[in-house]
Amino acid sequence: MGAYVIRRLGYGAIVVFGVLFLLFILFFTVTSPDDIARKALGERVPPAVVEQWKINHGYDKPLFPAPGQWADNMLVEHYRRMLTFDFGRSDADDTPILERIRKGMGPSLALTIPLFVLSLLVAIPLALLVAFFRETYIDRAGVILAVLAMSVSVLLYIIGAQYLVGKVLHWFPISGFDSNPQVVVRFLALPIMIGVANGLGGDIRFYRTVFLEESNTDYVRTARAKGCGEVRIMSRHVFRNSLIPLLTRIVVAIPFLFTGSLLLESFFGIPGLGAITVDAIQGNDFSVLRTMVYIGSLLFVVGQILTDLSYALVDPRVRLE
Amino acid sequence: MESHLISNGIVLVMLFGTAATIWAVRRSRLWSSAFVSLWHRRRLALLVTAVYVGVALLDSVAWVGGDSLGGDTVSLHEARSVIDRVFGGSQEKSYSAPLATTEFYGGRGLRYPGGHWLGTDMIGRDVFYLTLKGARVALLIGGLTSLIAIPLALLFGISAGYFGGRIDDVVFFLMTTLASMPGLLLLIALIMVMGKSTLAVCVALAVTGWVGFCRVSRGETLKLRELEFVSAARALGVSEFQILTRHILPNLMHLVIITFVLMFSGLVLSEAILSWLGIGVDGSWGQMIDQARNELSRDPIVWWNIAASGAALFGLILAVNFVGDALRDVLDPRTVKDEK
Amino acid sequence: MTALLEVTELTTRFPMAGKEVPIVDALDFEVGRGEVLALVGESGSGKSMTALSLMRLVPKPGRVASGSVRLDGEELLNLPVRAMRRVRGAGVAMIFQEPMTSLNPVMRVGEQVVEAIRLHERVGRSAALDRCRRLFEQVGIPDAAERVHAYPHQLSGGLKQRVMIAMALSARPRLLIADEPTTALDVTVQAQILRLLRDIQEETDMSILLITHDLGIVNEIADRVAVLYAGRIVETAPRTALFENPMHPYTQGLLRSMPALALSGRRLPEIPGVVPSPSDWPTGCRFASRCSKVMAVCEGVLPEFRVQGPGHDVACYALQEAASRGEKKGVQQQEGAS
Amino acid sequence: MTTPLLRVQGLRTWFPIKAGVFRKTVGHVQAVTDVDLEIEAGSTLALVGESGCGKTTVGRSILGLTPSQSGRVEFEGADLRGLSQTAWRPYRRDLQIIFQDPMASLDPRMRVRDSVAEGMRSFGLGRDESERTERVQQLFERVQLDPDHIWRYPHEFSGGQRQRICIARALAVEPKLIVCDEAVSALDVSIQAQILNLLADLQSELGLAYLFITHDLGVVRYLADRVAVMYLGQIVESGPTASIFANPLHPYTRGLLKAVPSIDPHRRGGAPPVEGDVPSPSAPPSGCYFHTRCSDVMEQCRTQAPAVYGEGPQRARCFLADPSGAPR
Amino acid sequence: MNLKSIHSGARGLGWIALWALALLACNNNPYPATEGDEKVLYSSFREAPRSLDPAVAYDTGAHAITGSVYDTLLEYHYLKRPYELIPGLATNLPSQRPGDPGYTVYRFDLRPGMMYENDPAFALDEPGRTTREIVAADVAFELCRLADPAVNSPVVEPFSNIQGFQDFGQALTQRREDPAFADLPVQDQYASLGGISGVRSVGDHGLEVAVRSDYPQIQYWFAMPFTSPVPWEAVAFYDGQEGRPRFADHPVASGPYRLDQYDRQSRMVLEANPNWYGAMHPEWAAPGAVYPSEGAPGDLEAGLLAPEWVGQSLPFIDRVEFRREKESIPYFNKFLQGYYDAAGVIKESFDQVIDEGGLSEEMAEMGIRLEKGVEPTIFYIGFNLDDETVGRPGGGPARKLRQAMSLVVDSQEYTRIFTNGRGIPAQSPLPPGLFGYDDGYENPYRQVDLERARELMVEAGYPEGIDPATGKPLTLSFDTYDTSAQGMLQYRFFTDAWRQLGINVKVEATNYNQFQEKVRNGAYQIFMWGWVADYPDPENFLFLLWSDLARSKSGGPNTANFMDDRFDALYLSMKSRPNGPERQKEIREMRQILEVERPWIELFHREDYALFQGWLENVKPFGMSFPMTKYRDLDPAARASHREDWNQPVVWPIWVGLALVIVLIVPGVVTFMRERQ
Repeated sequence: MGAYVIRRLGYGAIVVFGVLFLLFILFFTVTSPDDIARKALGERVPPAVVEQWKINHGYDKPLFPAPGQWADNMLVEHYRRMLTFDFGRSDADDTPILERIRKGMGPSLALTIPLFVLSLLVAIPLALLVAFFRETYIDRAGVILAVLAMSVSVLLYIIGAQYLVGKVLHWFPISGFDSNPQVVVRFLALPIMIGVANGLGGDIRFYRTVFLEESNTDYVRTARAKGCGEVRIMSRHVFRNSLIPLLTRIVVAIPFLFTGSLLLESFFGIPGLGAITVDAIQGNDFSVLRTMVYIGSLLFVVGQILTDLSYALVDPRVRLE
Repeated sequence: MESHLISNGIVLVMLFGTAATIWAVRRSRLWSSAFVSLWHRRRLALLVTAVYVGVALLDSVAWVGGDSLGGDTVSLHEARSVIDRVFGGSQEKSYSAPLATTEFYGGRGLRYPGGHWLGTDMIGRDVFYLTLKGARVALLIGGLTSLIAIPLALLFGISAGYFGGRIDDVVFFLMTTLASMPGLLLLIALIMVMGKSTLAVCVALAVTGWVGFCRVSRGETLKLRELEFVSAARALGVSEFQILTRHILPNLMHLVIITFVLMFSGLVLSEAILSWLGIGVDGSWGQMIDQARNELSRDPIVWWNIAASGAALFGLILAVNFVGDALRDVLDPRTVKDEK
Repeated sequence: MTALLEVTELTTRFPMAGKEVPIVDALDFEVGRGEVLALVGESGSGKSMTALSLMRLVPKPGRVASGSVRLDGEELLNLPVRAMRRVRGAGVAMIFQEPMTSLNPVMRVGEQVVEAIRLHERVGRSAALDRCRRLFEQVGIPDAAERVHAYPHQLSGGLKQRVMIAMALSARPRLLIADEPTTALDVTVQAQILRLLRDIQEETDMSILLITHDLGIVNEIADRVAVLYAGRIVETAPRTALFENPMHPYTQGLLRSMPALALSGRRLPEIPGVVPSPSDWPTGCRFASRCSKVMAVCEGVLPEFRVQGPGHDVACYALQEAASRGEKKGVQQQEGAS
Repeated sequence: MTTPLLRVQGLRTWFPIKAGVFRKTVGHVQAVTDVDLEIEAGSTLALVGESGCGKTTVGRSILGLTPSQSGRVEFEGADLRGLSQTAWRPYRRDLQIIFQDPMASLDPRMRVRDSVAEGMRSFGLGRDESERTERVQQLFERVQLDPDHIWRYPHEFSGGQRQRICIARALAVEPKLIVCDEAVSALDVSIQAQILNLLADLQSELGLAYLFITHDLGVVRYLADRVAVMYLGQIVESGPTASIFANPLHPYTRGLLKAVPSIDPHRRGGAPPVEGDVPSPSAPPSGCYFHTRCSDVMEQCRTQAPAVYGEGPQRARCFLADPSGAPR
Repeated sequence: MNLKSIHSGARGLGWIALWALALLACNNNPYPATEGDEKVLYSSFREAPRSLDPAVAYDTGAHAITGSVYDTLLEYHYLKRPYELIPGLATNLPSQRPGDPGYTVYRFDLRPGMMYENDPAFALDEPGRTTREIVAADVAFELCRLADPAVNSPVVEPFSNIQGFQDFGQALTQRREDPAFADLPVQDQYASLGGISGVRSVGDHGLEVAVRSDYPQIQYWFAMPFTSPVPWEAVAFYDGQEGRPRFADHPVASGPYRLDQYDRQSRMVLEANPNWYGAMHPEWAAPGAVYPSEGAPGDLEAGLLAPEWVGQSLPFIDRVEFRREKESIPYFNKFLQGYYDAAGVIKESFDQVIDEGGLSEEMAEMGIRLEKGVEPTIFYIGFNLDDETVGRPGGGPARKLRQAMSLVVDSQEYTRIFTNGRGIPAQSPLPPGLFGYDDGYENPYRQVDLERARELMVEAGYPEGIDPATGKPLTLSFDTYDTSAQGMLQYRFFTDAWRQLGINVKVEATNYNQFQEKVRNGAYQIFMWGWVADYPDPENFLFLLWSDLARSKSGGPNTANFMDDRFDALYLSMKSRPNGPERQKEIREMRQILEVERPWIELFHREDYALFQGWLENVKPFGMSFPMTKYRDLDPAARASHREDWNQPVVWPIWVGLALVIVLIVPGVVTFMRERQ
């Protein structure tokens, strides 16, 4: 177990190194620092200011290590800063990125955690229900509805719901955010509903397949033969075994709760990390975008490790060796 | 070379390819029976898909010449597709509702009263025409990306799965690294860095999209490699290359097709999101939805633009999803075995 | 006294190639109290489906189409779902061919047995666990006290099958259906399990319906044998009668083609051809196409059962023909048997 | 003394078990340990054992399909062990294999004609495709299949027919030795008899040698000239079929023979001849591997590994077989 | 396990119940609680200001904050038009006297006794201190900061007219090469250089600034936050180190409001500054601290001079809440729901709001008011005159080509489609309301004339648009970094027009970096740009075409690279001339040059339609980006009652939905049960 975790972490670290290298190639060698500086400062600034800005933001060094320059170059600097979580300041507005991330995490989590939990609470029982009624018209209708739901672009969901629920029915504010607990639910209700609805089709279909796969197994037949009822079979035998494939989908998603949702946050004006990312994209803020990709990758690697470890929890056959 | 000639050439190649595929499918009982049962299960979805493909093809065959369109002199010298010639050219000045005779705002008369089945957009272009044009873009995004991603994934997946060892380590590392990066962000970063063009979007989508299928094909190859017919082939002195091409690859073909279909819908949907971020492909439905987004809040509401593009997108994805579902059932060797 | 299990005209159909095909076709048989009946047949003969039909566990889209299954006189086929659930496990228990997959991989084996106990009896968890331990000892699981906490993958195939048997015994069933219980096991372990089944049967006096393709196993354990071919029973006989005097051409062929009986270097007597697929079963005798004694009448209508000896019924026109030609043959056969 | 067609000496195939942070090899699954075999041309050697005893690995290692660590695999005097795939190629024609699972041993996406012709193509047998097709048809007739069916796909055949196709595929390159890896185990009794007969016919006609890997002693008795019994990766007893069946030396062989259910209605087995389960091949017991289950276990069995004893054709890896007189 | 699963099930149910409760308790009010007696103004922002440093902040968004937080020496009169300067922190408008040759000295006098807002930064000055008096040296300090290259102020160019301004900046750069000097606090650096030579503080409250005589426009700059007094303590203290924010994020100022909360992602809050001179010294009745008693004609009728406000102390509103609204539609909808107090008319809702140039009935019933005004702006399409095909090197034919292209772009149609007709078709760079604007002038090349344009194409050597060099339609590129769907539609409008001439203009939409790269390399042909005036003087528009500021020459804002000697001469002469017939004549001649040369295709001057809720009082649109919040007033009670009226949730769909679910599910369950028996 211990050895496994260490090895897994080690591999994770190698992957993170790879990710960082890719980021370096993308953001430093393909885009020149001068462009970034001019974009941030405007076109009229004298070259001296650009140089100063590049020094402030750490864009002033040679790109790659060269003899005698092994440490003092952007590649090494990039690794050093990313690995020590010293993300520096935004290219666009000079704010410290780490602080922005810290501020954005709260709203993001406020959106994603209920969204995540609610998705599971809605999709899994519905999928169990559909699987329970397999080969009946509920099942068929469920599958068709799921495919229908999957075929709608998320943009349409958001636009439609904002229009209907927000503008016509006056149920919730159309958009916005306030961390005051009194009102936060008001703002989050609609994006969460849309998020759940958007994922529901795919989730139900996936979970249903898993449940059906499990309910065709021999041990389910054994359970029936010893007199188990269908509900008990579904909840005790099928569900617990389905956890193994489900975990891959679920646990990996957990770290990404931190990074929020790009679309929901920016459409609904929730100042989370997703919105920050979209701002960075639209404002060509490379340092923020770079950091977000890095954090996303880091979280993914963590999620992978968590998934692997969680297998050991639900599946006694898995010994982490 | 002129781009329309390339496009015509591609259409020609595609038609030949389709003919060849049909011929091959008809020869192979395995595939033809799969197709027959697919046809029985999803006749409507297949027909709908065929209509989309047909429109896209009609929009890809283009030539120079003919009359000018509504005073647009440049168009005389440009290659215009069949769709352009039949449906294009009825330009108005601004919005008009479906089949309206006057402009939506202000009520000025139209140049083609009642001639716009789905109305016109902000600068007076016929929405039906734009919707038809979107089919080609959607298929281009889905098709081109798959054409890049799937062979790449197969190459890496098969060699990793079959040869194992160092090759597997390298491919696996590459896969994990790419998979670790948040897909959409990587996609955006790639497009921002490569510049915005259809090819750039497709390449970026392919770079982020090949990993999933690579993993699948690697896993399947690992499984196939251990199967006895591969051992038998090796015992018969068949070379590694021939084992790969004659045994492993054909046994992955069903996955290729299923992946192609399922990937397709995902790609077209992600393009819509890219369009929202302003880095989508010109003329796509995603762009139309994005343009039309604000129109929903217009008062009186302009609904036909988003309705047309949304419905076109929905229709294609739905048909493709249904076909994909059925394909999965039809081609999955497990179900094939059950039928036996 | 009536038999414990009476099966009449049991038919189970599956949709196949556009029509509903009877996989199990109008089976008639009985299992007496304390009796071990072996249902023998090759793959595709419908023997497993028969077992599942009795339990009403036929997987969709198949269904039990007609017939009657009576356990202690109680008709099972139209029992309400709830009552049927009570019969499963407590009335009829079942063990399967693959002990690897038949146990829930994520539950401790003890837990699975406890579940079976508590489904049918109101007992506390610890009491049930105690009983589970005793059952484990009874089926010869060494270190039973610890093994109840093991997961299936921690046990060998033989032990898993013992757990399955313990689970089957937990609700004290009147009938145990053992569907190929040793096929997946090694010969040495198979011998252990067969011995165990025989011992348990003797101790508890429950009836066993043994489903197998291996005539050796039949000989080890069965009291009576029913031979199944293509969804139909072709011959039923007491064990010794069947082995000494098989009457149906299929049974005869089956026994003769066993390599264990053949002398080395000689050709094995083989049954030519293959078992027809259920979708194109002939209207007449289903063995007709492979039978060495085939006659014109065989291809018309299914042959009826005729009593050929004490408890020995055979469905074959050739025998009926022989019988109608005189008793001489029967005498000769009896002589040959002695 | 003539060289046998195939001679295996001291073959060892172990699979490493890796663990720890740096995936160091911490042990081995000892699938095959020091196996010696000999097969004369035109004869049949049966390799018998329970599942997991390594008999399949022996077959695959002989053919170079599974890499082995040490020993010699001499075919007509040439050592094949450890050869590269290219160096192996010339011998592939002479050594063929038939697998247990007729479902998995034919490429489901390939017409059976192509599967059968594949070996011919790779060795350049036959002038062109049509000649090969003709040859495939002949082979089909030879294995009692309808030659018109060569263009079908594997799933259109029954299990027995598929096994015939596999035989045809092996025969297509005119081998001298065929490894039959549980070739009839998955078949029904009536079909099994057909295939066994076919194999016997082919042997007498073509002078083939078989390495017959099986767990079914009935089949062994019917088919084999000589038998080798494996337990936990080792050959525990070998000898002519008749003498082994008549007078097994090793307690395991004895147990195995007794465990087979008989179909004599007047003989039912008594107590199970061998108790317990097979130990794990990654941690075999000390001393004699069989001592944990042996009814005749002695003190020295627990600590000392027995050598192969016996004079003449029948030999066993057991102290009881030691003619020098083991202490009792 | 069983128990556990029941528990988790129960917990799940609990969650659902919690959410259901939350939903029932919900309404669409985006604010936590009622604001009580306080007068709170609700406003919004789209993107957080990049910087709140008054020396740097230069966009409308930032001015919404800096304009309220930083007070200036001079201000604009709230009501009077044309715009009139009034004293702010200064006691009077500056007096002028001649200085060194070519320079004029402006003298300002600050009111004594004005204090900064309370801030811990002042502890640097003297421990425990939280505020101090505003002195003239603070203005001088801020002028030094403008000159400091490290501050990177965007307005260095106009301020270079101050005597010694540039020298100061250069000297600073030079001295900073010495690390010892560079490590000094900036205020010490400035002091050791003796400040800018043309800026001198006289005592605590007098300030003299020497400016080149040909730049009288400098006065307008003293009405902008660039010249606000800035305490050196704030700059020194808020350096972004040790958890302290940067000065750019933490203003320390003297205005009517102070920044109370600043969350760039979602929220900014201003609250009335108790230290403001207007609040501390109402007895002064300073012009910038009381509501004006006279206005422009019509203001009295409009109720802007009602007795309840005239002469009253400012500000009326206690707090201003800015919420982030990235998308205009939700923002506008919230305005219609009463949650914002003011809004522009978004084009999507134009037809709902505006009826024949006035407010629609529906809006009028809601009590909403509409205010219109032309902004001092110009939007134009520019040609890169360095380009061979469309520019100077192309000589006469290229000019004809530009003329032809100008002739087919229909501004009227453009504003009708894209701005709902809000905007006046531009005939020249100068917008209405500015000196030099000529109402009767019609630019002959800005009237759509397809025939004439085609003739010009023939004359330019491109008959039917065919480029003789290739035999194909002339292909030009339109460069932009706006890739939004909306942007593409606009460009499409122009390219469609040019296609009528047979010119194939391709829109090259790239990302910002690539666009800037193109501009830097001169690799662009046609672009679209807009300009919003800093101050109401024609110079502020015409300098966009001055050759000294050409992009290719100096990186200046003359992106068209227009260089014309005659135009330059006229420009320099016009710049320093006071408004009068002479100036008018020069401007007219410059217009004449532009008319023929066509460096630009002038599109339109933006017209602002602003909507205000009925409860927001004293509203007069200002045009330029100066927040006039302190003059406004509102009625919270009216707002509360309207909000309640307008936002009753519609509940019936919930019941319909529930019924639908039941109708769908029940038959399924029934069927299933039947099948099982």
